[in-house]
Amino acid sequence: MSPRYAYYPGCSGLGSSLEYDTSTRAMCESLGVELVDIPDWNCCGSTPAHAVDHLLSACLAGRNLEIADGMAEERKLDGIITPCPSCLKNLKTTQRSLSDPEFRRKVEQVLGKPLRAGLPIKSVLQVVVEDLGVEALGRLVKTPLAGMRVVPYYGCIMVRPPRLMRFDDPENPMALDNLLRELGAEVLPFALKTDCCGAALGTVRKDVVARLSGRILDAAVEAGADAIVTACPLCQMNLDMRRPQINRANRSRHNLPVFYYSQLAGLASGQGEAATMMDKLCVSPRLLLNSLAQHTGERA
Amino acid sequence: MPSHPNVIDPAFTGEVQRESEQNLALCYQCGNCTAGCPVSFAYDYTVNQIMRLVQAGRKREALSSHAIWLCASCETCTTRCPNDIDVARVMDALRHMARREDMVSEKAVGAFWKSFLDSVEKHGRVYELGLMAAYAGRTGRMFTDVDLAPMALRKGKLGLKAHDIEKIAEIRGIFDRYREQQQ
Amino acid sequence: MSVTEGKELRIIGFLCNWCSYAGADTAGVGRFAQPTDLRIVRLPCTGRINPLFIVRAFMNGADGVLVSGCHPRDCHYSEGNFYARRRLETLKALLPVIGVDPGRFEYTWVSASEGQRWRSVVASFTEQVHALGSMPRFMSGTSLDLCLRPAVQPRVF
Amino acid sequence: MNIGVFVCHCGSNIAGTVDTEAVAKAALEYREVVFATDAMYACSEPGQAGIVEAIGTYALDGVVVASCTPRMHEATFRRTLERAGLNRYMFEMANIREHVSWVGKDKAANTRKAAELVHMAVEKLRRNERLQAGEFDIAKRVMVIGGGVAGIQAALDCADGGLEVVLVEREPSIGGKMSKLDKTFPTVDCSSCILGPKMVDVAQHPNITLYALSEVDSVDGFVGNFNVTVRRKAAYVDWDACTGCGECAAKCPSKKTPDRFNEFIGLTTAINIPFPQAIPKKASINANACIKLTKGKCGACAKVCPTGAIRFDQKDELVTEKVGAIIAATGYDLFDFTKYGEYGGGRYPDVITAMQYERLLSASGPTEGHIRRPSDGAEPRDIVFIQCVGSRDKSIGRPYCTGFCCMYTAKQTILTKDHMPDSQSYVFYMDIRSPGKNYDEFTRRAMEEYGAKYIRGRVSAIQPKNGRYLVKGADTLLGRQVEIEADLVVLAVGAEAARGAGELAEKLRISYDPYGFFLEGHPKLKPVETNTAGVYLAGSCQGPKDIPSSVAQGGAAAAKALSLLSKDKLASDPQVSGVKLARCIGCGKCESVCPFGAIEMIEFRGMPKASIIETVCQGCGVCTAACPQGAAQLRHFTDNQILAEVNALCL
Amino acid sequence: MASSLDELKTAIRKALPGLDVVIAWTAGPDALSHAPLFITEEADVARIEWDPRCSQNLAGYLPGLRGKKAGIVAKGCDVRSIVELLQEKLIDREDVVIFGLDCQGAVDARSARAALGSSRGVRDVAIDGASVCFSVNGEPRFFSPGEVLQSKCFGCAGADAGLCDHFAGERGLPPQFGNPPESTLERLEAMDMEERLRFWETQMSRCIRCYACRSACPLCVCQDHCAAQSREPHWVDQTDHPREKLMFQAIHALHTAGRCTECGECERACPMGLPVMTLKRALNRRIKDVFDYQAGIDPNQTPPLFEFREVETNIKEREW
Repeated sequence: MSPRYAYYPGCSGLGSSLEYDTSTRAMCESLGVELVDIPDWNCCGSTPAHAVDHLLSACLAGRNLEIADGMAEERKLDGIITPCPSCLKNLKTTQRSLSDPEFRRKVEQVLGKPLRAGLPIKSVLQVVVEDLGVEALGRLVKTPLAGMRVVPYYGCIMVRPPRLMRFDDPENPMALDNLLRELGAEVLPFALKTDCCGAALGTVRKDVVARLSGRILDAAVEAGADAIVTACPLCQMNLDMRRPQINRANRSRHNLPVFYYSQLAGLASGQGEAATMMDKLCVSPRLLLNSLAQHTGERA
Repeated sequence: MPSHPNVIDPAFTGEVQRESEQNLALCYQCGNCTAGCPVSFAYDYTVNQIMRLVQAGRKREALSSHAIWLCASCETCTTRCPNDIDVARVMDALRHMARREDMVSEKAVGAFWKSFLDSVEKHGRVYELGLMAAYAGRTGRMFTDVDLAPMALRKGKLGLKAHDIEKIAEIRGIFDRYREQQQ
Repeated sequence: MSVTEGKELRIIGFLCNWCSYAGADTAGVGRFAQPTDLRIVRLPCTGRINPLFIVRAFMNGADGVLVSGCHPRDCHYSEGNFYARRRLETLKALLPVIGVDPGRFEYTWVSASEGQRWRSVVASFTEQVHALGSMPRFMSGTSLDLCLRPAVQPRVF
Repeated sequence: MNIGVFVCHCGSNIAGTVDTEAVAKAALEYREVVFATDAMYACSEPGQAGIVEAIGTYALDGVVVASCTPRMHEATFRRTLERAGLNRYMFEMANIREHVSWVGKDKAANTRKAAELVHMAVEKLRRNERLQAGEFDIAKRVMVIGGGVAGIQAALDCADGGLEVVLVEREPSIGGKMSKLDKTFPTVDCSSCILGPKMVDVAQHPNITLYALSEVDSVDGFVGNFNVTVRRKAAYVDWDACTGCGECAAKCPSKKTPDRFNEFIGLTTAINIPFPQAIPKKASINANACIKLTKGKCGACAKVCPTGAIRFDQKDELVTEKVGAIIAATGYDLFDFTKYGEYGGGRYPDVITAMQYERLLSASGPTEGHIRRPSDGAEPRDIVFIQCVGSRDKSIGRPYCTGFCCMYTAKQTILTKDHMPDSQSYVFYMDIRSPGKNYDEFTRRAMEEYGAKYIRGRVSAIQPKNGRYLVKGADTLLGRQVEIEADLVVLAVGAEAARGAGELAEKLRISYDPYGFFLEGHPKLKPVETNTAGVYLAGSCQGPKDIPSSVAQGGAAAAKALSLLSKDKLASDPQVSGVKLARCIGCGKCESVCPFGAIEMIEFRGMPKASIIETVCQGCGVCTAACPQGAAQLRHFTDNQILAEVNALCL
Repeated sequence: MASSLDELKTAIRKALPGLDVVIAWTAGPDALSHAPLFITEEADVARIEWDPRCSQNLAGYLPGLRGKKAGIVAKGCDVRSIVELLQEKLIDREDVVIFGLDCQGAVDARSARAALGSSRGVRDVAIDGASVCFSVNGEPRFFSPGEVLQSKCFGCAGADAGLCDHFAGERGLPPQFGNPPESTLERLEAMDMEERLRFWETQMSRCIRCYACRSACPLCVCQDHCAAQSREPHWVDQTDHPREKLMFQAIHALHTAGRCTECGECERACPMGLPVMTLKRALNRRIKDVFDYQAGIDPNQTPPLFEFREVETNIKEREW
């Protein structure tokens, strides 16, 4: 039976990372993973909520868990998945804190409902890599990304803290590396794969993001990459949409594109640029995609 | 750095321990948290100094520090602490306490987060354009990220209308009951 | 301590020499106050304990029996407490059938350094036995008491 | 039986909360008690004299002392009884201090309890037997397991003292960790120059039998009479014939064999002599690398060997040695730093361990003493040393301080400067631990004279950058982050228990701590003994140690073994089990539960019976509790003695 | 059962030349309970009886015959006792020939006598489905199994462990009789602690210390070295006191813990009809729960009190 998960898109999937959400859904469909959107889901609270108060954070995340619980049996769900690491961390933290009965009582009081929160919670990436195996994705590849030199950028919290996330090596994760290699890309060693991009400080402290994201871009270029590939909406936004701010602050001229891995998965399996919403990227991947097409053409 | 009187509040350490559920006595000041912190360059106190302030019961300095608001919650410190202290969680706890004690030093960060949560309360989800407007209004930083707006709008990355959830009353109920419980 | 007030009950402790007897010594050295009901019999190992000693104690009118030895894997003789655990676990099925409340018998592990733990074991077990009160005695026959008691009962107090 | 009871005041320790006079008076009422008194300090000279006198005056056959715990003074009072001509086992103690006066506050209740404990002791004493210790023959030989510097010292001292010594070493040569070091702190003298002569002494000593490339397979027996089976692993070379000429290694075509002795930073041949000063200086074949043994072809070594010593069909051989004492000196292993993902987890070629660096420094090492980066052979200029890698780190299960890394790191910075005057060393440390003669002065010299830059803080990550390494650390004294670009990073890896330490401990029946280090008999007073009689510890197997401490402990363990084996016979503890043959039905239940294999089934007048091997029995009493007929009885703790105690307390 | 008996006799006749003795049942003085028969010559074979009155477990005779070649007729439950004797090496497998039988249930003589009023005139007993039929002076009298059969026949597993050298009748599951009558253990469980003590006080005051329970027990291997009568060690006093008698029952129960197969010989043999198997039953229940062990199943197993696991998964130790 094909796996079926409750799907939590996260707020950014409606706006700033529409292309991530769309390409993730397409990837899951082609892999035979059925996604059931959590009906009427709400914001998990993200960094602001847990930074302000654990209880509020747990209540906002908890409402979504409660809705998923409610339909778990009927829809025979294998768990809850989300593409966004920040949402993932909030949902998982909430699930963990609920094991304290005292805290759970408080949360249930605020929610006005009892909570089970028993479904496993994973990232889409984890399901693809661990449960299905990257080979499953490899079997879908029609036009390998041959000649594309990429560095995988995981961000901080896809694998951290390890005791909460329980996914891959916290210092040297390989999930994206293996996945991209399966798509035919040349994956370069990247020392900064889990370094921080500045996260939510973008709006309020552009200097922080400019410096941290700048370092990541520097390192990627130095590694000889044509592109950065990420799995986090916030990382992608900082590296991509904020590129002018970064370049201005650092007097740099970086122009390498930043893809979501799901976009590249779609591209390699022949979904085309429109379907994978390549046009949504702020730093244009045009040149790279052209040369890729040329490369493929030559081989054909 | 603002100067503080050398006031020590012995109860403070215990309060942070309770709030964060971490044993601060485990910290032996090796500095690994500082060494790995990506935002350290912008801090007024390094992470290990924050830990030390808590160990030493220096409440005012810890809670009014800028560092706790600039922490990006990247979990590097937590991951590498040789004593298994969840340092990021301690930073979280300090922010909670600073907010309650009205000692938020990075007003802009506080304001951004307030705007974010207001947006969640109002719509159930984050309405990015509304959030930016509210934040700008609250801080008077009218030109924050205004340079990005044309690009974001062109790419359809900034929704022009809010995606309110259906049962928004439930969210407002959560916020109401949460505030009740806080009092 | 509430249990020391009022009537003492008769509690027998069977302790191994290497861990728990030493742990009780440690509690003494630390002056950790305990109820006075317990009398300790020193044995080389909990593996020496024939469960019938405990039955005998209850037949004789003990109100509680406590066994304590080295923590599993820490036995001075390496395996004694593993056998003891099985024997005593089996004994637990026998006692309630003959009318000894399960709360009157416990076994536990206390190491030589765990003086505090010993104190709390003694305190909570004594309290538990006091909650059950005196062990009911056999009514018929008194001849045995006469023949096993010391010739003269000490009555100096 | 005439029993005397002595109730001790222990100053006010007992008398403060127990009416000792009343206890003595009560004791007079107990059966067979003919004398009872209280005494200020029973264990003092006059106290003991009083006991001796009373034994004479009242013709006492047995004595009860009510005082402190028997774990304190049982042995004292037993000697007192012997002085008065009584058997030492005709003695019982009532513990009215630790178990009564120190833990109870109610004087009346305490006094009652003390009197009952005395009653219990009297009832037990009435059933005590006059036990006599036996004697047994012993083997005047000692086995030393592990040929590092501690084991070498122990072996030489025992051999000089006249004992026959069997020295067992797992590796092809003795010498241990010390033989891999270039120089030693704080004198910076050449390690192999001071260790070499001792190794030669081992080879030449008439009293020492050396089994290299050998491991302990099994141990049985007991103090004075251990039987140790040693597995002599196949070297594929007949060592009686091998002259150590090295022709074989020169001709071996398998030249890319990982070099264990050089910590895998160099290459060697499949057949080799690990290092020039090796003892025994014999060749052995690495079976995983040998072309003949893996693929069946080659045999070049056999062709050139002038004495025809090569034996491709050699098998492991088991030899059994009877020894009276065993000294465990199995040393330590180095922490596997690949657990630290943030330091590259072993992926970065120029992030190496301190022991690997030691081999780079050594003139007999793979670079002949020139410091070269393993990746490209270039001479490094900026070298970062990171301390406490696998030490003082709870998160990876190594909370202890290894203790000698601070010193060897200081030494290595000094040697680095000596080798490369233009180099710069940086040391990230948490605390500098240098207690010891001339130790702190030495670390100061590293900074003051050799210019090592010490930075107080841990390193969070190492990242490759432009062919070098970006070391991201903190300077906690400054409250700043520090980033250093290094050519080479040396990790001061901590010590952990030698691999297989736990298994060896099980064979030797000694305890070990959660990290695998062997437990000493007492942390203060029995630092080289174990809780198993006749087994002693030397060196880092008991906990990480530097060289002088290891040598001192090797000598100490040797002294213990010499003292034990200086007698011709040993006395056996009579508090062991015995089987009444008339009651035994030969069901074998006791045999099946005995943890020590101390019970054998014999045939007696055609019937099966159990029989105790008294020298093996440790006196736990598991058999006594298993025997349904009560035929097996643990002496001094018989069923009747314990029943008497129970009856005294409950009836 | 008649055809089984013929099969059995044929098998015994065939095996007898190679054996010193065969133990079977024959009609005895009690019309409700057959007595043991020691067959040494072929003429004895004709006297063998096989019907529900063959209640006695004959396995207890085997250790005494050690060294001889012995045959034994055994019901399924009796085989479990033989398994225990083998396990404890009290008999040698190669010296014992086991003749198994297809038992349909065995009469509890005491209850049957009570149900019938008297054992006089009982000629035959047969079990037919759900009822037990006694032919008394030619008249059939029917009883339910719960009234007249041994309690162990309820839930009988009929196990022969594949151990029988010969088997007469059909192998397979014995009849299932539904719920057994209430046991003493269940009655005790309904009482409070003091009532339980008083129960034993009353019961034990009737004990005459004849030790028939011990003599009948196939696993009481100590026999004349029994701790009950020894003074070294002195576990039990000779005083006529219920406490001492109960102490002996505790000794018997703990000595057979993990070995007792609940064959019921102790209760069958007790002249006073005391429920002396109750303690053993309680221990067995615990041993099954905690150590997942049942006695009399596999001759190669070790009884649970003579081995251990470092981690005992079913033992929940108390936290202090």
